[in-house]
Amino acid sequence: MTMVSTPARGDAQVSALDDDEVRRIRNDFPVLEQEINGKPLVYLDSGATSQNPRSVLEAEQEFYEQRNSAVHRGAHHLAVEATDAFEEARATVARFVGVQDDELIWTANATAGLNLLAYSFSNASVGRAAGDAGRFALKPGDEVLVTEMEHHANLIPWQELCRRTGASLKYIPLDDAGALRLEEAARLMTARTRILAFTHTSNVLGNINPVDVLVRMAREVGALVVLDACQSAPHLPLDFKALDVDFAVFSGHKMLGPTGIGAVYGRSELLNAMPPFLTGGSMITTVTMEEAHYLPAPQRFEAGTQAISQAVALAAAANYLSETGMHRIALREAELGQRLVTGLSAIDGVRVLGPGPGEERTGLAAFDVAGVHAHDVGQYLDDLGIAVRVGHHCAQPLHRRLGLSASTRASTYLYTTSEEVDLLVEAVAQIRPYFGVTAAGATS
Amino acid sequence: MTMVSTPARGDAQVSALDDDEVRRIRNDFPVLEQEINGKPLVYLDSGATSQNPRSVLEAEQEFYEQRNSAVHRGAHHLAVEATDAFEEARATVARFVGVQDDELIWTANATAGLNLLAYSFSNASVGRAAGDAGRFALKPGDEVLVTEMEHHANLIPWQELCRRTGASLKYIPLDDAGALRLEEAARLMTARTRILAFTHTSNVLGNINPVDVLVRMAREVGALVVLDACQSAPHLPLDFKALDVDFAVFSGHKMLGPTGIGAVYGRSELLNAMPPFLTGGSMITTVTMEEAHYLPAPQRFEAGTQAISQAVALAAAANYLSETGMHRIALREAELGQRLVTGLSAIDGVRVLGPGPGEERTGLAAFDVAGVHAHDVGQYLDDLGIAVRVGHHCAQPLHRRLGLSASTRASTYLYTTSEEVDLLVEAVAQIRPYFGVTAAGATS
Amino acid sequence: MSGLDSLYQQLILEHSKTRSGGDLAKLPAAATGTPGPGQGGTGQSHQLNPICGDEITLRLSLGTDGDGQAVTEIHWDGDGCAISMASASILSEMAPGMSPTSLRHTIDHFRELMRSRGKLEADEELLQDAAALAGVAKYPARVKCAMLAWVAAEDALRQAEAGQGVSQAL
Amino acid sequence: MSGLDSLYQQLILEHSKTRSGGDLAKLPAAATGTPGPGQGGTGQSHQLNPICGDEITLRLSLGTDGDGQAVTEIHWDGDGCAISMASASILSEMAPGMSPTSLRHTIDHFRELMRSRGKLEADEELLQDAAALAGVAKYPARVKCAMLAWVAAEDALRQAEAGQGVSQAL
Ligand SMILES: Cc1ncc(COP(=O)(O)O)c(C=O)c1O
Ligand SMILES: Cc1ncc(COP(=O)(O)O)c(C=O)c1O
Ligand code: FES
Ligand code: FES
Repeated sequence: MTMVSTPARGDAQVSALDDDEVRRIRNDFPVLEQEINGKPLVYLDSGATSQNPRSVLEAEQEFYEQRNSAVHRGAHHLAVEATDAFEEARATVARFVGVQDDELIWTANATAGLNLLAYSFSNASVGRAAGDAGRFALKPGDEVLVTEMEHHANLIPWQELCRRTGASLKYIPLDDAGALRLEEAARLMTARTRILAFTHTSNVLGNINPVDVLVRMAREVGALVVLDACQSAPHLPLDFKALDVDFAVFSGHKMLGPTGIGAVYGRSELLNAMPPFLTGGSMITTVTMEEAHYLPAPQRFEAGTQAISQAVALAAAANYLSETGMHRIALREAELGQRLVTGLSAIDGVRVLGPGPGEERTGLAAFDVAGVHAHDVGQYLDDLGIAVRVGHHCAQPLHRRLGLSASTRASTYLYTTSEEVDLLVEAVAQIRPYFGVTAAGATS
Repeated sequence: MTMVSTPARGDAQVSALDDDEVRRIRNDFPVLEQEINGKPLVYLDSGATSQNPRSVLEAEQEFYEQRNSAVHRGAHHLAVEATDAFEEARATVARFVGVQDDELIWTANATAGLNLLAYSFSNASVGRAAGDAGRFALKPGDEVLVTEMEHHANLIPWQELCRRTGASLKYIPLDDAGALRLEEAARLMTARTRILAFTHTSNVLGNINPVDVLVRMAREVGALVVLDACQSAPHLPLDFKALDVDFAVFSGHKMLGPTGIGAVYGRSELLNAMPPFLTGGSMITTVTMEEAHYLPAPQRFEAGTQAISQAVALAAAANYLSETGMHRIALREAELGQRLVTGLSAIDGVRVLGPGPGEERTGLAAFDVAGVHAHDVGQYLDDLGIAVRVGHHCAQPLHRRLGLSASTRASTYLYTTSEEVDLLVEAVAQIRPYFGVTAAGATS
Repeated sequence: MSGLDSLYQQLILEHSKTRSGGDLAKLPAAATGTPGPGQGGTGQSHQLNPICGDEITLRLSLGTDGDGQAVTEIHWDGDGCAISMASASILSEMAPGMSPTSLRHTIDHFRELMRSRGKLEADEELLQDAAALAGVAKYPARVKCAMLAWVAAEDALRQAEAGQGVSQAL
Repeated sequence: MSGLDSLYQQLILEHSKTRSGGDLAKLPAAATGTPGPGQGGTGQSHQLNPICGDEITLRLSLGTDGDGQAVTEIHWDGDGCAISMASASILSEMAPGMSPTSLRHTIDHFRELMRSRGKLEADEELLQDAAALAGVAKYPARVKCAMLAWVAAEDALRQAEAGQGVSQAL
């Protein structure tokens, strides 16, 4: 399960990207050439949104200039070309995450994907489904299980689903270090558990959750498993089939793609039994004024004109990542993650959330600077051209659990240099002195 | 109410765009330079999706190369610039349709916008709303009123809403020419009518519905009015406040913008009383494991990372349209619409749907060629480089009402030349001979 | 021959109008709905082209001739474009007399040809008049049109065999 | 002075730590919740900064001095960044003694200044120590931080006046 130890499929000897390669990679990313306050941009906010290589921007541009058209409807040349490009994009991205073409549904982002699932189950719960969709229906007594580390996107849709259906929301609590309490997970997983939704890697802790253990528990009680792969799809080699989850979601803008596109993976037999979510054009067979009949997946879930050029660009992003090698990227980011946690933890008054030095983590580290508010930390860093994220990172319950209301997060990607990580660490070391804080919380 | 007679705000003397101007405009659209089968592309499918001027493609590109970042969350420079660009885009598009900034919600497309409304009402119906959101709740006995000419996007979401809530769906029928039977509308509008949803201009008939008359009827019975402005926002000068509708939706890709973006307009006091639809990050104030509290509109309805670059590009599209002049575009397209209907109706065996020659219509004409299936018509035209749409255009009930299962649709935009319309008309005149059909339906 | 003329060959245009077999009433269903095992050698299938909404209902009957099983008749009802009508008409003319195995073989080849985007050559001996539909392969949006009747026939054949208690493996 | 140093002036960093008025318990609420008309001259307001989730609860009391109404005390509770804490602290020191009209006038100017993106000059006489916050205007993402206490004070003032039966128009 652990990432660093997973050998690449068919290639046991992969090595991490090295600094020279990263420097070459950076040439593909126009935005990284920028200066902020006369200092080179140090972009350490890829966990929020990643930057785009030229090939992605060109793919989108090329689409608009040469084959822009609605898809799946037209007999004319442009429509045929646009449809081909759109469906090839689906195949590329499906392959990237190890699933079949017809198991990948385009959405606006990961959030929309999680809502798609929650609303489809909700619709099943009020009988809006043919056949055996009853298996998706929730009722009082049923439970949805999440974790205390979820992003709001993988929490609130389930809260609302439970409100609508009368089911109860339960959560796997965290220990003081922010790890899932698996013994509690085992206790919480019962015959009442209908859905288990959890994140692959936390966008705050940078940990990697034990998918295999959780899936096994869920299978034992017959619960459906939803994986939030928002933070893993961009950074780890993924194979949803091998992970054996029922559903997974991710967003394009975090994996070198454009905004406005994301995807849901769902096992084919599940998707085709679920009632639709968004309804409208291009997802029906026949419509009368009284009722509509729906196409199979993926069309069933793709109402209206899709984010066509964005799908095409996301496929270009997936190709860029595949060509660079997801294993090599993951190894590289694991190194950067260690460099981050080691450097930051050594600073007086700085507490890194999640796994400590030497423990498995992705290239992401959120931290607290004692006596200095995260927004002031971020402001200080921004002045040096270092872009980080501050706040609760859409994970308020997690921060509350760790006794914080906000943190500062640095996150890397395949274009991050070791020097950038060092620049961050050096800058963070100056922050408490700058704000006149010496001992934890005290004033100089 | 009629378009052609509406003077531009503060400019009573507007004239239609002329052929020379259109030729200059075409230079801004790279895709129009293409050849199909060695013949210049004649793109008459703008009703499905429009093409993009260079300024729109550049706005998007510039965003990715210079300020790509997540919005509303970050203290760093890129985040501030991205947020500014995103909110300025909202202000620009809001102004374009005559509404306040905080009354415009970004969605993935118009379909998602209509679903947003239907699901928010649905959520209100199961008590997911604070305060006086009860006014949006539907129950058995309540009615939703649509028309028989709606696009599936403005029909199925209401069907499903009614199924979920027990309300009934009614529709204003059409006469044999495809016009709304207003006397029936008056009869159907009763105290039970909670929502009236109708299209401003039909994507098949090219007519313009009498918004003022319908709004007046709805106001008398206290129904909320939802306007499908998908086909009007790109082609007519719009002011939703002046039209006095409660909600309206449109799509970016039909108005020179990119795919993946659309918008919902809603009166501020309504939006802020409605329960959310999609839930997740960036739309909350506080979240615990048990419950979430939501921000006011527009954020309340914008969960997760938004289609930021697409919003920026759509604003560039709105600027392009405003600079060209929506009144001048509308007048131009009215002329092209007349040229289409006049030319096509004169061909033996060709029946144009909707308003006849001399009657008000937009630059769109769907027609039936007796004895030749619409897909064969489209294929014939495509061979000549003429791109039209064939099929039911996501309006099956309308086609059924007119005794057809499919039609061929030609639709214009600001870049369409008169010659292109003439080329289409000439080509259509050749179709029945080519397929060996002479008298209506008979074989030569 | 221009692209269009190779798509709409004279033979196709003619078939699209004569519509051989387009007289469903002539072959009554063995029973309403799907015939059960042992009920007789007729199968029926209804297929929809989701791109355009066109539909076809096709019935196929099996009988025995000297060498064993053979298709006796195909009749259908439906409306669609010239390609789909011609394709149904051609199939209705050529299928009678074929053994289930050879019909299936022909359908498989036709499907491969259609999906080849023009890269495969038609086996003219096998396809007979249907080889005239080869041009469709270059128009991906129209492949479903050409396939509609063939998919229906494949399905109806399965039903007919099931109706006779003949398992598909035979 | 670098951009950063003009944002975090020494005065601001000091206020962010001393937090004058950051002792809400000292001024009891007139009643639980909003005081009703005639109940006394104390108003309370709770404000949230949606960008960061930081909150402030601020109480303001009104009294009469020789010339008429004047703010007597401001106390608050809350946590936030240096900007928001300094801003609350400065406001708590400068507001007492001000008439409702002049406090409102000061708040209006401060708001305009903050929203000016650096294009307005601070009226140093009016703003006193708060003029040190002028640098915030160049950081749109931080304007809400600086405004938080001021919006709360504006609201609390309204409540205090309502509590005294004094209409806002006075
Ligand atoms: C009248 C009308 N309504 C709704 C839609 C749906 O728009 P979209 O597919 O962009 O969601 C369309 C376009 O297809 C339309 O023409
Ligand atoms: C773990 C996790 N889940 C979900 C999301 C939501 O993604 P999006 O905002 O693209 O919908 C994010 C990103 O913010 C995330 O990090
Ligand atoms: S277009 Fe419908 S079958 Fe060919
Ligand atoms: S960051 Fe929260 S108030 Fe400043």
